[in-house]
Amino acid sequence: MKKIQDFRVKEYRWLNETGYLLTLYSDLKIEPVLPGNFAEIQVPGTPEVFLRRPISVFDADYENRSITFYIKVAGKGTKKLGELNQGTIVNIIYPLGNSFTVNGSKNVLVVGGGSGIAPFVLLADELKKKNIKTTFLFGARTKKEIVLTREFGRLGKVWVTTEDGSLGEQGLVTQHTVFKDILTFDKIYSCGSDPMMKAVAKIAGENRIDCEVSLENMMACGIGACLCCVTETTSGNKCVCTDGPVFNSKELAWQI
Amino acid sequence: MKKIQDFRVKEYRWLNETGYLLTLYSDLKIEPVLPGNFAEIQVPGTPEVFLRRPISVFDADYENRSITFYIKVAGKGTKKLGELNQGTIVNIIYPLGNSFTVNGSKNVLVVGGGSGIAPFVLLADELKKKNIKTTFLFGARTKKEIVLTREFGRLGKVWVTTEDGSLGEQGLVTQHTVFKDILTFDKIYSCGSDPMMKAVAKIAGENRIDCEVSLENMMACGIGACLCCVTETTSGNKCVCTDGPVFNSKELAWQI
Amino acid sequence: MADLTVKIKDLVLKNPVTTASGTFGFGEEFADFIDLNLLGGIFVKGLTLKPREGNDYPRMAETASGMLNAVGLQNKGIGYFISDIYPRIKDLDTEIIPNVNGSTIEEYVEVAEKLNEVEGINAIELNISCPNVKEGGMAFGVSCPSAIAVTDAIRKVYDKTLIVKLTPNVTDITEIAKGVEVAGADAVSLVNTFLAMAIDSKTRKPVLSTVTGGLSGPAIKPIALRMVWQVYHAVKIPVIGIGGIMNATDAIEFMLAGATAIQVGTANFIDPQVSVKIIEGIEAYCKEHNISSVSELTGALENR
Amino acid sequence: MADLTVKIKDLVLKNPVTTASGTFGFGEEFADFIDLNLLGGIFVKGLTLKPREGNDYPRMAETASGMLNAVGLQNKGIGYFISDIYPRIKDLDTEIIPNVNGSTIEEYVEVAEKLNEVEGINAIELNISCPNVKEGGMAFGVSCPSAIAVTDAIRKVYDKTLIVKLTPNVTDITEIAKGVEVAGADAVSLVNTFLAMAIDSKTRKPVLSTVTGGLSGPAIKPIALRMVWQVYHAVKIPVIGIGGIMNATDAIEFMLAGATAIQVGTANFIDPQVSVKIIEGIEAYCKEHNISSVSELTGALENR
Ligand SMILES: Cc1cc2nc3c(=O)[nH]c(=O)nc-3n(C[C@H](O)[C@H](O)[C@H](O)COP(=O)(O)OP(=O)(O)OC[C@H]3O[C@@H](n4cnc5c(N)ncnc54)[C@H](O)[C@@H]3O)c2cc1C
Ligand SMILES: Cc1cc2nc3c(=O)[nH]c(=O)nc-3n(C[C@H](O)[C@H](O)[C@H](O)COP(=O)(O)OP(=O)(O)OC[C@H]3O[C@@H](n4cnc5c(N)ncnc54)[C@H](O)[C@@H]3O)c2cc1C
Ligand SMILES: Cc1cc2nc3c(=O)[nH]c(=O)nc-3n(C[C@H](O)[C@H](O)[C@H](O)COP(=O)(O)O)c2cc1C
Ligand SMILES: Cc1cc2nc3c(=O)[nH]c(=O)nc-3n(C[C@H](O)[C@H](O)[C@H](O)COP(=O)(O)O)c2cc1C
Ligand code: FES
Ligand code: FES
Repeated sequence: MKKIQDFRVKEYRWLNETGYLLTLYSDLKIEPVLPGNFAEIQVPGTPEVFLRRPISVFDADYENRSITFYIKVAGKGTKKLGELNQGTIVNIIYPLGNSFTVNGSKNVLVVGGGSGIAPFVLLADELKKKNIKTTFLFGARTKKEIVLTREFGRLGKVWVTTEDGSLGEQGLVTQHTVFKDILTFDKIYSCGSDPMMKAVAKIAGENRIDCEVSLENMMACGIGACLCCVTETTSGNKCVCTDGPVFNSKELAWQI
Repeated sequence: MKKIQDFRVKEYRWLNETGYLLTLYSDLKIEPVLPGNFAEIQVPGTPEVFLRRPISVFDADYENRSITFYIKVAGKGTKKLGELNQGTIVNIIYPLGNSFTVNGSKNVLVVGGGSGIAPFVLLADELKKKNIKTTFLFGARTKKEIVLTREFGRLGKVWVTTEDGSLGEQGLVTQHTVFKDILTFDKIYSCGSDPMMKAVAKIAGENRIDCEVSLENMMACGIGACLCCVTETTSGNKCVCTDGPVFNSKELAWQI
Repeated sequence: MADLTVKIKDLVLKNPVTTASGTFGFGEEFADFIDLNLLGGIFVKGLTLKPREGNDYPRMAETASGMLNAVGLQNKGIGYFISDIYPRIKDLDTEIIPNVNGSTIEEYVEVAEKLNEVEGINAIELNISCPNVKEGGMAFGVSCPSAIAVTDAIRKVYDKTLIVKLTPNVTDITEIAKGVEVAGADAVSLVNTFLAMAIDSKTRKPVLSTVTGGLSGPAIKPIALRMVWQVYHAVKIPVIGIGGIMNATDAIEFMLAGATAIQVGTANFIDPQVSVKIIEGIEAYCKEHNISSVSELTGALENR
Repeated sequence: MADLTVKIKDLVLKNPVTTASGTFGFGEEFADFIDLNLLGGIFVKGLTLKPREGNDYPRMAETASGMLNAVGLQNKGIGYFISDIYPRIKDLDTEIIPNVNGSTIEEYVEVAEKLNEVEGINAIELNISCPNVKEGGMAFGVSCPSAIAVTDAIRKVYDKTLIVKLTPNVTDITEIAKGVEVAGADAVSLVNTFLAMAIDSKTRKPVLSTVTGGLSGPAIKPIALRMVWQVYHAVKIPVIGIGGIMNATDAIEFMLAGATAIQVGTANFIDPQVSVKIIEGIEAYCKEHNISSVSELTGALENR
């Protein structure tokens, strides 16, 4: 069930100049969160921010009643969320959206860029539980933007590409050598910029590999009420906040 | 000269549930402030507050580069100003408005109610410097609202009235026995609610005692640019922010 | 406890707090957050004769104390509403009020005719104020003759309570209100969104796919409040106040200005429980001010 | 460094950033905070033929991301301006542009005639959009024939650059803009404030002495931006953009939408140095985007 709940700021872990993990805790129990679910976070105390901000759930600790987000500073709201004092009340609506499907695959490739790696800890936990072999491929412009490789390393093999070659292979994610053996994978999950996901989906399509992508969109409500967040699918416009954010790339009306 | 300057929150001293002294400090020097001057304070970090808030200067410490305001919580802005963390930047425009005139009087009565006592520390300092005998009369609904009597006690005799009789004489300020000997005073200063100031001005007028009052008004700019803050005077509408806030009660087109 | 019921012609609302069309889906979206039965009414998402895909993405932009939307009346059509959606929500103990749209008068009329047959639906809101469609919508609402024409045509086929929703994008809203009153409207609701625009200075492009969109939220409240006050003094039918209502105080201001009931729109996105909080706040206000019936507030603005 | 000069008919502004009438006094009020010589121009407080006391107190109310004012053109009259005020500010190295008001066409004309004689004043702004006066003001600006009539009458007596300031309280602002263009306006400035209202739910009274007032500030920006964009595409004369401009990004958005220059209004109250910060911000934007002349920005909005 969707819930509106007050949390408090527990701690920050800054990963680089613009990316941080924000952990919130609550006195009440945490609702079960599935990999790919997101929350609508109310940004406290800024005149500039009017609406809530959609952010994927990075991790949830049910015992300690805490929930963690991986946030990249994109503008006013994500900046402010990185500057709160410990104990500040943060109201969130969660869990929202659908989730990645984890089924009979054996060997999956997880491709992420930027804040797109956010949903993959929960996903990888789930994959691990089901004994599905997981390979991560993360791309960024430069070394500094590649974060949390150690954490993901515990859940699978991690490959990296950077556009400037400062870490891992040089180039775009889709140029990585892992794609040479793409047919060894039977499922691809991807989250990141639209162009990246489209390129990944294209390769998946060409190789007939099932591919799920997690989309972003401008959202006002996050609960399917405003119809602001649509994306075009093969069966018409669908809401990213309720029918998504996870879509099978085949469903999307992407010109790829 | 009027100045726009960043200060930082130094400390709070809460006087009762809704009244506090807020002290700000600056790395730069403090502009000279006259008794009656006010500042336009920008309230940090609240979506609800759009404009600055006019607040009288309570005290200024030029050596320690700090400035103090006595603020009563009236709404969103004054509430927020009472909740800032130490070190928070607060931008103010000051010193604004005219000031009380301190001239050849010998024995003055200072009548204040609510946040209207704010300008009287600076005024009394000035009166003391000129060896003018000062009597304070403060009125409130109840005991709790009478604050800072010790501080004012150092600068002159302090009388108190409360409507419920919980401190000092019972009744309205203008019913206080000090008014029996009103002719011993040669000047009255007053700041508080409009009805209080009007009642005081009426007594002053009847007894031909010079009387200065400090007015409040809805202000957008505080510097005479918007013409929002007018009050009617015998010579037409005048801006409370530049022609005031201090007016001789004779000038005002008050129906008293 | 104060009597909170209000009447709009034959429509009785258990309290004056309803939710605005397009901001509350079909109610179900909010069932996890509030007890929908507490609401005075739910104005459901705009309906058209045929299914509509709405406008392209992006459809939303945030602005100072407000937002722009360019949804463009995406919906599955009146038929689907009646056969599939309404049955799911019809047992709620609150008034379900469809928002009726069309590109032509004939389309409007057909939708209204269909709704006239639906048992349990006691009122419709005729939307002649949508700024986000190329044909129909606001085009009908900005001119007095066309506002009258469409109201008149619907009045002929619709027997129950007919509410006409007005656009604020006009020189004189009282003129349109008086026109639709004469044409048979039982009430007017106002305002719909303001035609507005957002630009991204980095890409130098409009933010919305449609370039312009509709502005809603607290930014527009002072203008909406003025219009409600003007219209209240211009017509005899009830006025439903809409525009930037975020809390009970805002709602009460609209009632003092002349509203019989109010609609909560954009605020639902920020706090999905806000509508119920507003009901509670109005109750508390009535108690504090010794008001025995909330309808006493309507138009109770005093002179300065 | 980019060339920041812009031209409005014969009026040359050293940069597109000016201050809006009624929000910047006569400039002097800001001399402690900024070097007034840096500004593109100063639109001074509205002037009338005879002195005016303006409206009763209270004249101001704060709203979400905005404010209402009901000043009502308080000023000491055109004679006093020319004899006493202008001599104090005439040596500033910026354009001083008076804002001309009247209750009748004759009054407007007389003020304009007097200003036509003043050396150093190269332009006037004809205000047919003040919502806070009982006679004249916005009444002229909401109807096309009367907007044309007053522009036409002034054009006959005023030789220099004539800017007509439009009200947003109309159904179709392009119609009025086209009308005054034909009547001889050299430029249009928009928008003036929106007619709006605030109520105190505790006292149940209007906040303003005049009940309604004019809404300004960032709340109105999205609507103002849309109107500037519409008018830019409807007329050939330059457009001056006004409405909720708080920073350089806002100013650039107005220019992309079609503004040749912009006016900063309410923002001056919150930060008396904001106008100069906007100039610096525009300079930085030009540098970052390799723009050699700021006028390239005017109307440079791209398609999505
Ligand atoms: C389902 C979903 C999950 C997301 N998960 C994460 C996450 O885990 N971590 C994370 O850092 N970010 C995530 N995002 C993106 C995040 O919502 C935006 O970066 C954020 O809303 C920007 O707010 P702001 O106030 O900082 O930026 P603003 O100042 O509002 O805008 C800055 C820039 O960000 C763009 N932007 C604004 N809102 C959105 C939005 N809703 N989606 C995409 N771009 C936007 C604007 O167009 C603008 O270019 C997610 C978005 C969605 C829809
Ligand atoms: C020259 C001057 C000096 C002042 N000095 C002091 C001072 O030293 N200490 C102090 O506590 N207060 C002082 N005030 C009053 C103070 O400015 C208001 O209480 C404050 O602006 C209210 O802001 P808010 O956001 O808390 O209230 P809001 O939420 O904005 O409003 C709450 C109530 O306060 C009233 N109010 C709002 N603004 C003003 C205003 N400018 N003047 C009067 N009433 C207003 C509103 O009408 C409303 O009823 C002074 C006012 C002026 C004009
Ligand atoms: C996302 C969105 C969709 C809307 N869709 C409709 C609609 O379908 N029909 C309609 O009459 N009004 C629609 N509106 C207008 C609202 O019902 C309401 O009139 C407007 O938002 C002003 O109220 P507010 O400021 O409280 O949001 C929509 C508004 C928003 C924000
Ligand atoms: C207090 C105040 C007084 C104003 N007086 C005038 C005026 O005398 N003449 C005029 O043309 N516009 C006047 N205006 C309107 C502004 O010039 C401007 O058009 C409007 O405020 C919108 O811009 P903004 O949102 O940047 O403030 C006034 C606005 C305010 C807030
Ligand atoms: S954000 Fe409102 S429907 Fe998706
Ligand atoms: S507050 Fe603007 S003139 Fe006084």
